[in-house]
Amino acid sequence: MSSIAELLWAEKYRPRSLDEIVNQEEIVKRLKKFVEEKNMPHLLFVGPPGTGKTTAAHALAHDLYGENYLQYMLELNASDERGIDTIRTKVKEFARSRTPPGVPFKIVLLDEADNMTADAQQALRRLMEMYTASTRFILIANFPSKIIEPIQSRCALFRFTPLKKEDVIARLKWICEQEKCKYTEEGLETIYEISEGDMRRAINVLQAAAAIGTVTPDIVYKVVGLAHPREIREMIKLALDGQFQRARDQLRQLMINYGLSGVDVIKQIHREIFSQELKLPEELRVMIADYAGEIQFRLVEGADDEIQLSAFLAWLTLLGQKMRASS
Amino acid sequence: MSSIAELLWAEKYRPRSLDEIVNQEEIVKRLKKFVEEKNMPHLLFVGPPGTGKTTAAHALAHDLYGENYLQYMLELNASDERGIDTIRTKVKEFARSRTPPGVPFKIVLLDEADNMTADAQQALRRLMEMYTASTRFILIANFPSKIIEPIQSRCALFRFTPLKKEDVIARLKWICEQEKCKYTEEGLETIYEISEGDMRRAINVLQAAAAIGTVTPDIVYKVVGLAHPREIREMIKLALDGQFQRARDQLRQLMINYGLSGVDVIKQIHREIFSQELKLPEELRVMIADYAGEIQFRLVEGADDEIQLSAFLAWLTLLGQKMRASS
Amino acid sequence: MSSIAELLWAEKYRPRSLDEIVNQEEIVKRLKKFVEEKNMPHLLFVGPPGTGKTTAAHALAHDLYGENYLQYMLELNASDERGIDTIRTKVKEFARSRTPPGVPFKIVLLDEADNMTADAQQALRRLMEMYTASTRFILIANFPSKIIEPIQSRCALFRFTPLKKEDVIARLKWICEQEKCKYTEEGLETIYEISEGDMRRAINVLQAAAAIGTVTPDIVYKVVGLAHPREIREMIKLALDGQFQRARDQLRQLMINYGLSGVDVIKQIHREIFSQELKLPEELRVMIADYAGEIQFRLVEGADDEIQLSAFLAWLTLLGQKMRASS
Amino acid sequence: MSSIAELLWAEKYRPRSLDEIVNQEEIVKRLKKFVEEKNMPHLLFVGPPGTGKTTAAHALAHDLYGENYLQYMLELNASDERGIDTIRTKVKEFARSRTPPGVPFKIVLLDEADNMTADAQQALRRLMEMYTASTRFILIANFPSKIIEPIQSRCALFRFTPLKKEDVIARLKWICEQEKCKYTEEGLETIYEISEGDMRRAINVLQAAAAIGTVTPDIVYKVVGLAHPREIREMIKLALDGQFQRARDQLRQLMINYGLSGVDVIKQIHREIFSQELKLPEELRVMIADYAGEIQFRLVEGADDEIQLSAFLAWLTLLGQKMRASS
Amino acid sequence: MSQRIPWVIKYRPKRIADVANQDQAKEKFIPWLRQWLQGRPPEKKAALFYGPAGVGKTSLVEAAAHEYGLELIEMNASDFRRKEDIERIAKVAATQMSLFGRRKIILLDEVDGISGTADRGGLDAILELIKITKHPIVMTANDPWDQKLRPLREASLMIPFNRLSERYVVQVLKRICAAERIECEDAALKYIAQRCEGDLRSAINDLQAIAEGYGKVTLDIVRNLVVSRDRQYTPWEMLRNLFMSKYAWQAKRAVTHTDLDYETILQWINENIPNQYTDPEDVWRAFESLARADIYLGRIKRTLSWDLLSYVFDLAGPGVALARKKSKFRWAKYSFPQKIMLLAKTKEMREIREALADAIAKRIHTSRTTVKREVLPYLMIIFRERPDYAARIAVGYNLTDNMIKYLAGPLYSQVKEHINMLLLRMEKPATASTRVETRATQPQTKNEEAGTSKARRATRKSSRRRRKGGGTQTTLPL
Repeated sequence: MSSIAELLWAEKYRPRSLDEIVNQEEIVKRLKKFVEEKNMPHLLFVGPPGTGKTTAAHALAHDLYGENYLQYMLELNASDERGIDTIRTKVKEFARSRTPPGVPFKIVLLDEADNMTADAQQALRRLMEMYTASTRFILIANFPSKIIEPIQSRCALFRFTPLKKEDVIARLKWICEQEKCKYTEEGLETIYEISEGDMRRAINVLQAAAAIGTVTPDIVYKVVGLAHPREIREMIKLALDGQFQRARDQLRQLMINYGLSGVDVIKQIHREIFSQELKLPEELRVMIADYAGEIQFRLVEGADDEIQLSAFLAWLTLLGQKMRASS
Repeated sequence: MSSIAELLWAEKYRPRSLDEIVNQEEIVKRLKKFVEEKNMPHLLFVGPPGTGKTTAAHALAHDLYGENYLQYMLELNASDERGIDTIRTKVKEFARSRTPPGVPFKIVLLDEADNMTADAQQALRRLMEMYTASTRFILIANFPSKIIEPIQSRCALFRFTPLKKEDVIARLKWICEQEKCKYTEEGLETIYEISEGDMRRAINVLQAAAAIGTVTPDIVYKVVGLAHPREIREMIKLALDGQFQRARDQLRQLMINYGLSGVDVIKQIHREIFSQELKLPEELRVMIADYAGEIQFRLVEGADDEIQLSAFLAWLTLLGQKMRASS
Repeated sequence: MSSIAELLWAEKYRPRSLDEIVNQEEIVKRLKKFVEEKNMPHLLFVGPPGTGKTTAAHALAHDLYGENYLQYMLELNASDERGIDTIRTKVKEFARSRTPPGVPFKIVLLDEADNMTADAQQALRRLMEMYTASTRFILIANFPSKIIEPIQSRCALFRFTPLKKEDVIARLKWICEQEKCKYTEEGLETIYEISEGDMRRAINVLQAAAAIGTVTPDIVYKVVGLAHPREIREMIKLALDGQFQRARDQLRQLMINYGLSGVDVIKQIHREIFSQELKLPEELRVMIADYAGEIQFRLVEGADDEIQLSAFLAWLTLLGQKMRASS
Repeated sequence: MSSIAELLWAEKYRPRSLDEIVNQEEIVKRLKKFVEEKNMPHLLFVGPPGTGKTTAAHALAHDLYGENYLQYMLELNASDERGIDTIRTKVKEFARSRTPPGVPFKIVLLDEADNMTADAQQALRRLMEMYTASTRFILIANFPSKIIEPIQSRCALFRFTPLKKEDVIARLKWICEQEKCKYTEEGLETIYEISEGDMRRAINVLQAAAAIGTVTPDIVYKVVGLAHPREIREMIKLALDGQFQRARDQLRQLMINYGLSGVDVIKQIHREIFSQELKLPEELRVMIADYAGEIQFRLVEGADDEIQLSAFLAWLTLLGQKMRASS
Repeated sequence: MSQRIPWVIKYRPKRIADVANQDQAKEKFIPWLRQWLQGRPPEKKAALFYGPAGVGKTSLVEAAAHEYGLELIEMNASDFRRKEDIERIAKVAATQMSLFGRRKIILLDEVDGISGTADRGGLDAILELIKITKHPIVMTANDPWDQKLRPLREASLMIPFNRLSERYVVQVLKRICAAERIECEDAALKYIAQRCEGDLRSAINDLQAIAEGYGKVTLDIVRNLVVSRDRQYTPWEMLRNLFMSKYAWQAKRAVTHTDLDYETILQWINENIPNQYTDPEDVWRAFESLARADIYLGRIKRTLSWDLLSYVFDLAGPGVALARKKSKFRWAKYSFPQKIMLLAKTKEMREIREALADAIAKRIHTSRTTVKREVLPYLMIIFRERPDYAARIAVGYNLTDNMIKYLAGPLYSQVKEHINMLLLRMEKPATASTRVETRATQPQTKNEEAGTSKARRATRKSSRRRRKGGGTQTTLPL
């Protein structure tokens, strides 16, 4: 591997063989069976980003063909290759190339298969059938429902689930030890929360944070360009307490200091509403969640960030008033 | 037909002749008249996707010309180039070519004709008239209003509607008998519901489910990668009962375990709202459906899955509160 | 520089070297380090418009390569160039050109990088890796959250914050002295407020105002085509006082005289509700902010300007009535 | 004066050359420069309706190319053309036609450019660049802020201001003298007030009034009253009286017979509810205006104007009932 | 398969006399053609036939060719009409007939369908062709007012064609039925004629489709085919089931188990909510729900997300059905959607309005929408208050009879009288004022018909005709 791999921890600490994969045990067990038998059906890997789908595919190929496995694997990225025609040409050519010693097939790895149109998927299905003698396809997708039935029914399905908190944190700790960097427990937990079970993202954030100093929550939020949750909560509280203008000032500060877009702010607000740090009657959380959906939609449709977020805070203020009035 | 047809039931059991089409009776009746008379005007088939428009066109041609009907039919679909140039060259050439003896006319089948430019439609309109002695056109469209007036007035209009439940189920049963596979009534009904009146999709699901075992609802949901309706209903009930946070946890579980996208979830919710398993005042069902539609639209426009679904559950919770308050 | 530079003050007084940049001290310090070391990583400049991102990039290149720095810098605008393919071709070509003496790399400046799709950014990332030996990328974006993780983690991040009031005004005063134009303090303050920390915009407005005469608030509002805040406040007051018809006449006047669109008016209203010049109970401000959000959304979705603003004024009138009734 | 053929005065007295334009002196002066130099940039004319934007564009072309200028000018109206594709085709074709002798470019006049979506404007901008060698664009818009920034920055901006009262009245008087028609001062003033600075409207009203008799306020009001369908007021009254079906018949009259669009109807409703002809409690007027805003927004989203307006009438009917019940 | 010839072709007019209902067009066309045949090519070497589809434009040319024994050279929208294609025709056109060859007539059909991109250079080539031709050229167009056709209009004798009357269409259909020995009901033919709105071709196509499908033409069959067919529930049944529903699923079944399409379903419900519900609150609730359904339909159209279709049904079905809270259920009499009927009935009027708006928009340089909103109402006042003055404007804008009818309403005949008087005065030499003449030389206001000398001749003819009381169309010079 080149020096880039050295630079990027996500690359450097990516598992090379199935043995090195520390979670998704069930899946790994099934994949190892294929290595043993030197045979396998077409595979469909589904699951959210960063759950190790591509890694598993590479590790499988590595274990089947050895270090130089890349010569027996054709990696295609659906969003790279424009249209099924390119795919067809490449697969045709690849299928003609020589087969690996000892294993009767080569592998075509198709990333982001759910980004293909239904028509292209139909064509793909035909390709899979045509070259089934000499190749196996591994399709990777986020949402299985976007893969057409006929392909699903031709593939063995593997569902990758988001990594568990302890797994992510254990892995981060291990990397910290390798790289000799300092961290606090809360720092790693914050990374886990932000990365939402996406291991690659978690490692990227860790690396960026470690570059600055000890990995603490503050550093982590700074690195990813998010407001500190505390500040978000303060803003919400100010509004609920009737301090609309101050809440609005806080909002402006956040948007300016962190370079947050309107959608970023709404997402962070959404996350905080459900945090236990924010003392709120359950009912209020619910009402806020409802309205946050409305505002987020308006922003997606192109409405003005400041006006819409002001409206949101204004609404919070009104809500706070009613609440006090009724109690 | 090749072995693929044998493998894919949707292909194997695609109606070849008008007699095999089990629904759209009125349409079939009129089309059969044309076969009898060996004459027909130009035809315009309109209706939503998956209602058998293309199948009917092929079956009609089959009945007119027999097994090898494809040599008397020119088929152009949306993925083919259909600008004004093609119309003037390819279509014209075909229309001008000699009609074999005994064949009253040839057929030009244009799929998704409503996507053609106005220019191309103008050119088409003249061809329809000039070669009307030797050629008939079948145009297929989703929106008739996008077909220019002069063409509409030259065609007999056929409106295809989504397949009815009993028709779909009867067909599935018949296939099960042919293929000697076991099923329960509920299993087939589940297939109908999931496929939303799209026959091809229904047959694909049936085949995938039958490959696993008896076709039961559980198997069907598993095969298509959807949550079990029971779980969806539980989530709805939790929200209506005021247990917003638990409902949200359930939602996350569903999305993670089944790899459901936001639209998947909303569609499943929508299906359950009208189910009798869910005890709800009738009026509420409509209100929930309306809001679900709103949320689905927002998702289609690119809003965030989690925020929007949270908003939906929050709204349900508020609705439940009001309901309890008023009773 | 050509005559355009002379004509446009924003160009004429744009800092040429890092030394001339008077704010963003922290950033300038870090950039000067790069010049000293004659080396740097890829850079990502983020921040609102007019905070000097592009200027800083040019100044950096100037300090690295001298007066003729433009031959070693490729400037691209992500939203101009149609798609990643154009970018790829241009970068490829540029990377082949000769490197500057004494500095081991050339610079690719990519403006509005956050307008690129995620797919295009992925491709960009690969480009950055491929040509890392001979080029450095400076990416410019408004919102860091719209830049994909892998790019962020490959770049050193620089956050540009909106200029402080005193900095902007000091700069404007200095320019006024250079250009010998008259101004009042309030005039410059108005410019600052309108330009919202966007220096380029502030200078443009100053130039346009100075062309007419002494820079006073009245002149400034006229030049930028905004209504005078007083008129906006009058309209709001008329509506709240129950004088709906007169408020609407005022609205029409504003739209006709200043050529304000509905969104323009809503933005100005939004600004005024929080001004201390408008005596309003806090509660009212909040309610108006909430409703303004709704109306702005409708306008963004394409609703009719006049009808929507009339509805807004009607609502204000109702609000005023209720207020008087309750007090 | 001809005793046989007569034209609309708006056409008959439209200035043909820049010299004939009697107001907007500043603008005329700048435009004449272009004629002298036989060169010009792209132009953007903004201002309220009836301030002479289109007239100025024609006069400019006339002065550049002489009497037969229309062969060197392509006139398009964004709200009449069907999408940017039609515009593109027409411009392409036009750009290929021969250029005028002595002037190195032709003119594309695009009226109501602010009715185009942002996407269409982006495409337009590319067109402008593509054909900049042989053509110049004159864009006409009511609101400058609805024209996207990249287009604005490529055009010289001309702001047309509403005509002054004395200018309008002087012009009307002059026409009256030409046409030998009788008038009173108050009559002309009334026309000025009604036409809200829109010269074209003023002349239309004048012509209709003069056709009936001496132009007095009474006659003017009569004309304006006749021009606005009575059905609107009747419709509102019928609905409030509980006669929903008859109200809807009126609505259909308006939409089908008068060809009013949904937005037109809402606009007229707005005008009527605040007119003194309709006896309504003030509060009701305001409520109706508010709801009309809501309905208009739905028109933008919905498919069928009549259904949306029926909902409005149903609401009015309900309102009327409640009103009677409470009194 | 010669007996399979479509009736539109089989019953095509063979003689000029067979082209009925277009007397004025013939009155202009035949003398022009005769000039050609007598070896004196008229000043305008091309004629442009314009008018709605299916009223006999192409037929008249074919009939004339047949009657005078001319060889018909045709080019239409299905042909490429690039510069080089037109030039190919031009070669033929520029040569005199050989000694034995037949005389020719060139038909360029549907010139408004000439494509900007695919037929590059076509229009210029046609202009060139008109200059050099030695044979008559006839062009047809539905909409000749497109700006790009202006040069063609100026170079051509403009000949308008009228929409065919219902009575005439019925006559033709009857004749065909007799010839084909098809049993038919008068009411059925009338129904077909009504629906085709003056387009004879589509009427004949309909007739053939029905006759060949069913062997006879009765009102029942026609109605069934023309309105919606193929349904489990008729619209009436659909409404009954919908409004009787107690449960959401029943109502949903009602709207999904009919083969009306979604847009039509919404129209039926829209029409009948007030027939069914009596309490204003129920009516309002029902309409709110229907309005939501309509919004989903609008969203489907804009985003093509067919997934949303089922929400349309939810709100139009259960939403409307469950809106009833106060009204008692009753047996209501449902009616056919008036909007659909009204739209069909007023189609011609609306077309006239569009044409009028279009003509004026081009002259005062604004959009059709603005003209409809800002100009037509005032014109209408003038036409209904001052017929004499209106007549002069009608002359100034070359308004057709239909347009005048639209503007003047009950005062139509008065306006016409004044126009005739004006025309009489124009026959006297030197009355036309110079002012108007200058206007007329302006390119965009240029009279569609001809230069002034020609105009006068035509005027004389048209006024003579008018004195005889014939004709329904005025194409006025000046």
